[in-house]
Amino acid sequence: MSYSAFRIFKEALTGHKGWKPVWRKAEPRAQYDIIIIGGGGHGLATAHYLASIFDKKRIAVLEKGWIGGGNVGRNTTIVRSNYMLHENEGFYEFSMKLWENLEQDVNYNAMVSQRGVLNLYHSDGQRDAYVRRGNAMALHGADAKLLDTEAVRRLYPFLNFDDARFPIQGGLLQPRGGTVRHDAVAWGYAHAADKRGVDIIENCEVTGFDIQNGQCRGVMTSRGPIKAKKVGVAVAGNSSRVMAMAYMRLPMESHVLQAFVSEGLKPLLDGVITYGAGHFYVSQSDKGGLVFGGDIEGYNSYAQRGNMPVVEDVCEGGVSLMPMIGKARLLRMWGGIMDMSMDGSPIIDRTHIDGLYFNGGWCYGGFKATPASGYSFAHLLATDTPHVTAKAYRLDRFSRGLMIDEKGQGAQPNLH
Amino acid sequence: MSLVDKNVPLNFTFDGKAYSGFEGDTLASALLRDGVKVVGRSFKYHRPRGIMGAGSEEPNALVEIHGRGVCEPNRRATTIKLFDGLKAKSQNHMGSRNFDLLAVNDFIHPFLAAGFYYKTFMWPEAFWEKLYEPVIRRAAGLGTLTRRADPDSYDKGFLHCDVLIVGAGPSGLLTALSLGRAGQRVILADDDFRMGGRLLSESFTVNDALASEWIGEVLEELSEMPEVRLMPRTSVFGVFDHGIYGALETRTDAIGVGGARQTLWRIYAGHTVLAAGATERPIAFANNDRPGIMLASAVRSYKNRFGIDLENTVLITNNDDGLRTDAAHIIDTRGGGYIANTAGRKGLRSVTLHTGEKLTANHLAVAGGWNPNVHLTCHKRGRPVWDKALACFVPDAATLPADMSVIGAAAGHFSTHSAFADANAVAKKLGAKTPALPKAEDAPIQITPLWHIKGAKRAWVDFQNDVTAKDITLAHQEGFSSVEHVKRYTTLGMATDQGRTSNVVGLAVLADATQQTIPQTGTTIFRPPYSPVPIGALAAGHAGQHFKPTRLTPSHSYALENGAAFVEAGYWKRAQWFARTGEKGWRDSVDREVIMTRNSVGICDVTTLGKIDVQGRDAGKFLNKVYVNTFSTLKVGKCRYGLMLREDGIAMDDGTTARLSETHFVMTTTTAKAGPVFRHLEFVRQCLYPDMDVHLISTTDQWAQFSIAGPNARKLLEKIIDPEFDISNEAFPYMACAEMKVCSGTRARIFRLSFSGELAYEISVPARYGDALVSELMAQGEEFDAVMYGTEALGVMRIEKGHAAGNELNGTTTALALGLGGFVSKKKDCIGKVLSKREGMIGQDKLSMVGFMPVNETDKITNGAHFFTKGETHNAQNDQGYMSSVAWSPSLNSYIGLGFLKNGTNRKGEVIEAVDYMRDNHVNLQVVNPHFIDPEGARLRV
Amino acid sequence: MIINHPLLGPRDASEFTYLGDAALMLRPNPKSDTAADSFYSYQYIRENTAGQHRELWYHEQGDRSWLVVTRNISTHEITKVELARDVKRAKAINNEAATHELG
Amino acid sequence: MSNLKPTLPLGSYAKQWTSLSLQERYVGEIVSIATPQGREKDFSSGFKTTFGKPPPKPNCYVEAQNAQIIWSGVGQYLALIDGENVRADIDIARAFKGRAYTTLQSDGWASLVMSGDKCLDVLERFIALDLRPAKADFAARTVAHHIAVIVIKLSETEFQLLTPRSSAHSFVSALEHVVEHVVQPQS
Repeated sequence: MSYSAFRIFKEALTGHKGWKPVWRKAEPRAQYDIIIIGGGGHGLATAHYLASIFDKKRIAVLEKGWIGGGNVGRNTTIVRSNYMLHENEGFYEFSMKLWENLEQDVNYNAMVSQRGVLNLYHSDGQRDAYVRRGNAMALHGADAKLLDTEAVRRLYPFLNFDDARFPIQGGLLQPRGGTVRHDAVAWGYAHAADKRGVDIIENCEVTGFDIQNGQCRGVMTSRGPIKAKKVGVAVAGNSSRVMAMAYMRLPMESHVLQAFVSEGLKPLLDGVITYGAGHFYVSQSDKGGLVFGGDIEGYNSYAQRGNMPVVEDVCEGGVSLMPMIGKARLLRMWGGIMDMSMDGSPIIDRTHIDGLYFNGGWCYGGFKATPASGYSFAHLLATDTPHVTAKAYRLDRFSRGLMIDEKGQGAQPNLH
Repeated sequence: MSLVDKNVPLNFTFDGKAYSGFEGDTLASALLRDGVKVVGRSFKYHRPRGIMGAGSEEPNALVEIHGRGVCEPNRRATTIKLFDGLKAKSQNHMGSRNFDLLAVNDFIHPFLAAGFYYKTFMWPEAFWEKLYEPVIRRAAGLGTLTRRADPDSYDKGFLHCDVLIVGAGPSGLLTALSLGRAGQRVILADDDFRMGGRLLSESFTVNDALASEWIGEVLEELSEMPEVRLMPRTSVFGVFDHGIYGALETRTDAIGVGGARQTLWRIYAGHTVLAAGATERPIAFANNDRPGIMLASAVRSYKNRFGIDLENTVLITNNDDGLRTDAAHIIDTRGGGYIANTAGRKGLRSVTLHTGEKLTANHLAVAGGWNPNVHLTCHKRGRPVWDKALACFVPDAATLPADMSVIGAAAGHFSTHSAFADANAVAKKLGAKTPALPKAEDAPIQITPLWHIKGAKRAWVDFQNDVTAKDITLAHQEGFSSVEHVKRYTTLGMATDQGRTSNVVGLAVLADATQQTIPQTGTTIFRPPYSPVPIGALAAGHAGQHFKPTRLTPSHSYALENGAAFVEAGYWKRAQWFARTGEKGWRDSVDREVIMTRNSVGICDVTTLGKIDVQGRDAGKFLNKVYVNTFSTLKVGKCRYGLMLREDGIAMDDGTTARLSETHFVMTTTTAKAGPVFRHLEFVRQCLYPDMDVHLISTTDQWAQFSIAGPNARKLLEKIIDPEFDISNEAFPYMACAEMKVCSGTRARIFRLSFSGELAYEISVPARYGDALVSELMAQGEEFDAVMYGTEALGVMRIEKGHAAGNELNGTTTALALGLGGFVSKKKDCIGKVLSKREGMIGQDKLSMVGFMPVNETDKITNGAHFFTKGETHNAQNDQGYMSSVAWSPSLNSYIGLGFLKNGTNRKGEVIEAVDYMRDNHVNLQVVNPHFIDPEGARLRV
Repeated sequence: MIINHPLLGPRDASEFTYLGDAALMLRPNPKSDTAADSFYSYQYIRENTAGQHRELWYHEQGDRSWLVVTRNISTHEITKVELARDVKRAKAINNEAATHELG
Repeated sequence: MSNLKPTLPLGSYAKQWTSLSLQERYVGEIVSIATPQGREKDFSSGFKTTFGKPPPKPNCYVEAQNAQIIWSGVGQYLALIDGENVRADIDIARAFKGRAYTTLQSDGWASLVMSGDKCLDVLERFIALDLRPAKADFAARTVAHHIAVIVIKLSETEFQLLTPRSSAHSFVSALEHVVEHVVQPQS
């Protein structure tokens, strides 16, 4: 079914009786050409691009629970393409371009809202690193502007300019950055993929791989075995668990990242702000809640929840940057499991098992990558060659010494 | 008989109008007593709303508290303890609360059904940010946050107890009493300002007397027990790992009156007894959201606790408990009665029954049954289970944290008698003797659930977010059948009340739509916090300058008095430069400091560099493991530069290490890496080589350390060094170190080190003498025109000298890239050596550090620029590297830079392009040796 | 979280700094022919199994001990806390054994 | 003697509230003493000879003549020694006959003493340690407001706090903030 203003008007007058499910409740078939494990943003996007760009048929997405229940539904909704290393910037800028056309592509309003992402700096060293980053962005055709203190003050006069432990010296602004209504991304991709015949199968947990002679021939699931020519895994947060069923160990740890939302407030904050002297970033949702977050908890975890020290650390950052939010109240907090890779960058690659493909290691940057990740993974699954923007995301880059380490922290995932 | 003190009147204003209430009132009770009906507006349709509950479950009566020029938005009027001078305002309206222009939304509601925005506003593409979204954003949101700093101050603290009891109703009080008598450390917390729980709101008796008498006796005894801490107005909002609970204690609702407005407690409990009671839920029927329609339990609270008789009350109930409410007319749905509609936009006027009969009513009490407050049992992902007989979710023993017990109504044991019985059982389990059970009512639960009276009109489920029963069925129709999908699609339960009154009703409506039972349909998980927590309280004590500690150097006072500008270096404040009168900008000062140092002598406080005492018989062997070069062979009385790698082969830190004796080394680290390096060394010592005899102690704060650099450095140092010590070039050559005495017997360590490239020493004295030493050095240096120099001049000189610093040791560079490949010992293993040989980290095409000078001498070099081979297109594929450090060199009269260039070592002399879009500065640079000054190192050896 | 320090008793986890899998104590033999491979695995590959996890915590704001904490990373329940040096001494006959297993 | 004037980290800070006082206390010298690996017995006897007592257990300190010695880590102790002697580390190493590694730490710490009935009410708003059941010889290192602190119980109403010199001013201002929420300024 297609959505339009006219359709809403018509349905409103006829008691909304004509609306159909956004995606079908598909039943698993015995065999597919391509199976995607994971009905999150990345998996559904992969299915959508496989069907729409690469013209593939007989595709299924297997989801152990309900679609969009993983990290696509539990993040802080920020999209941006402001990376320093070329291996990342090309990919994320590709993603940004796909975001900019997403709604028209999937016929679903995911509220892509480009109100700007501002990264603040508080020292000469940070400024210089942002200049290097801004220049890298420019070289990929992305937009970046270096702001001084006064320019930041004009944008956000209520930040702490007078009594800050680490005074704001300026910021790197990406005007095209912004936020996207996260749940709607999953629903939108599901809607579009479904229209092209992709089977989206919920409550279908993969319990094993059917691997014979180094070749993956399908999967075992809670709803029976399903054969497939190719299997793509897109289960970030649970990558190690799923790949262990193929006897693979990954360069990855699972960590928990908490996110927070305040009670609803009248409009206050237009874009996204990232604090350079504390663990705090914030935006305001269309409903009025301040959506904010900080650093990962720092210890391995598969529990989707965190602890007090990080909550306090994030709020300390928030109050020191925006003293007025002392009077706003934290309404809800939740945790998501991050695939923290060993260099802070993702992996989109074939595995040593024929027919088994892997997409993961998104750390806490997976949401903004959703379209490009789906597109690149679809490219890899369809053509067996990496997409041009995702060529560096290889599994063997660690053994070869080709790490993509934006933060320069080395092989310690909790520092990325 | 009420619990407000009519002898203590309190004056307050609401929307500017003066009212008065009494001590013991909440804002809600005082407004009700004064006949205020409309208190606020709903989120989406801007419907007029009144007061629905009497506690923290209130979804409607949200107000702002004003004071000291700011407001606290979204406060439930039912939890604000009335105080004299309170200024409250209604919120979420355009116009006044009685005439809200946005109420137009209520009349076009068919177009605003659940999820309508996902299906439109997509065309034209550019209109979203410019037109549609701003309109939506303006209409959304609830209260307003003042754009001014929060004037309040907060505390944060830590409490420890054997048993934390959450909720001071009958079960909590009795448990506390038994445990307290047994001498256990008990914390009894309740979010109400008065302890007693539901007993305060009902007309029950305990031991055949008024319940309030029993409460009074228990509280009196508890308050005299030293190991029992009574914490009223304390909301236990979150359950965390290992028995840690988050709690918020509120001292006052007044803003900016001094002291801590609230205290955030981290409670460490051996065991927790959840006695949090239960919350009554409404029933969904047509226009069930009008001002005057209230929970039956709230009607009883206002009557019994606050002494307010709500006139013209009709009751609708599906259970016996509701029948406790005084009402002129009772609709018991178990007898087939129900409500078809209500009327009265700004205050209930009438109720239409299923028979068509219209009852005049100003208040409607709704009793839909009770939901145990199981929230805290879910924070660690426990899942409550459905109890069919009670028609509610109760805690599931199987998923309950092992250190938590749930008693009383929170466990689904609703009568006062069963609450007491639970209390005694849990106290016994926790090892306490228990008193005889107080005599109390023991009414059974008689309920026939009724969730939703279907009809054509809207029936509210989530009052605050304006989610109606129809929205839920529409979501189901569109395929959103998982309860999580429904929540996200309709926003059910996502408002500031976190679905306290709406979740179960919503689930029931969904169960009906999916033709399933409630437990089949699912449950929702409750996340912290139980009640919203001010961000200011969570950040207590860390606002403004207190965000992070400040570390001061020994010369801080001297620097303050001598015109220093300061720069943040981690937590340190370091002097950046010392301005003198007549200097027009920082460059003037920095240039002068560099020139005077290079011409004569300069002094710089380098205390911030990490200093680590490494002692032990295996200290040399240990340093061989952590440094790429060899230290075991270093002679006593000598220093050596050391480079340290991470195990992945990337440079981690560098510095000099001195050998003071066979078993004693002093290591220096960079300022930024002092902490991480110490941790790394301890890892190597304890986790890799625990049998080595090595001890580590940080001495960063112990020693005040100054660099004395320049051609006259020795002459200056000789003036203060005690005469028995010889620091001539022969006796104390470059890289020598020794313990000596200065200024008539002051213990000092002298290191002949140079970061600037000049003849230089570093002198360290116990920090107690640091302030005096810097003054003494400057006084003695007067004849040489000695200067203090700051971090900027330090930076200029190290760039002139071509030393890598933090900008180069950026976590991605190898020893090779830094031009330090030659330091790596071929004879021994060290941390990082094996992995530094991977193919991607070696080879000619890799980045290596070189120097840069502008071809056109007037051109400026900017840091962060990217390099391109001359004539090649500026794009990502052609990128040749980046600039990492830049300075104006007063010695060379030119900008100079250090940067990383592909195959840089072999490109000296080449002219490349440096491209900086951020500062719009594209210049031609010549690739040069990074050692701009004295590459042979002659000066530092004189 | 609370870490029950074997010498100091229960301490809030915020006194500690986390490193990762306790297998990081088993640095491979740099002289072995397979050093390149074993160092790659040692440094980059993690079991990351949901369930019991032996991991290294450093008591940075305390006694500077490195601890091996056995914690269930699905529930965060801690069942054992040991001094890392004791664990290393007990297990490591050869300090630089080219093994990936611990305990 | 040195012609350089020594300064205390907090410039002899002292402040009084109605029922609580906070003041910098000069502790003489502080020396870190570490046990050489494999020579634990020698070390113990050296300790006994030097201080006349066996070393303290974890979380504890011992009072010796002219000194207070705190357990600071495995095989490590922190000795607070009366009187000024900037070579105390060397002298102690000598007293141990080389059976100990010593490091001068006197200047690394600022020392404060908090006295009054409300000490515990202040400290529970400042550090996470459970001090109410603490024994008379309690001493432990922890963190407050991101700053390291060694807490030494002197009596039920008196605690000594050691905190690193460079951040001592921040430490005091954070502590004062809490104190002023608990007790009233002296009028």
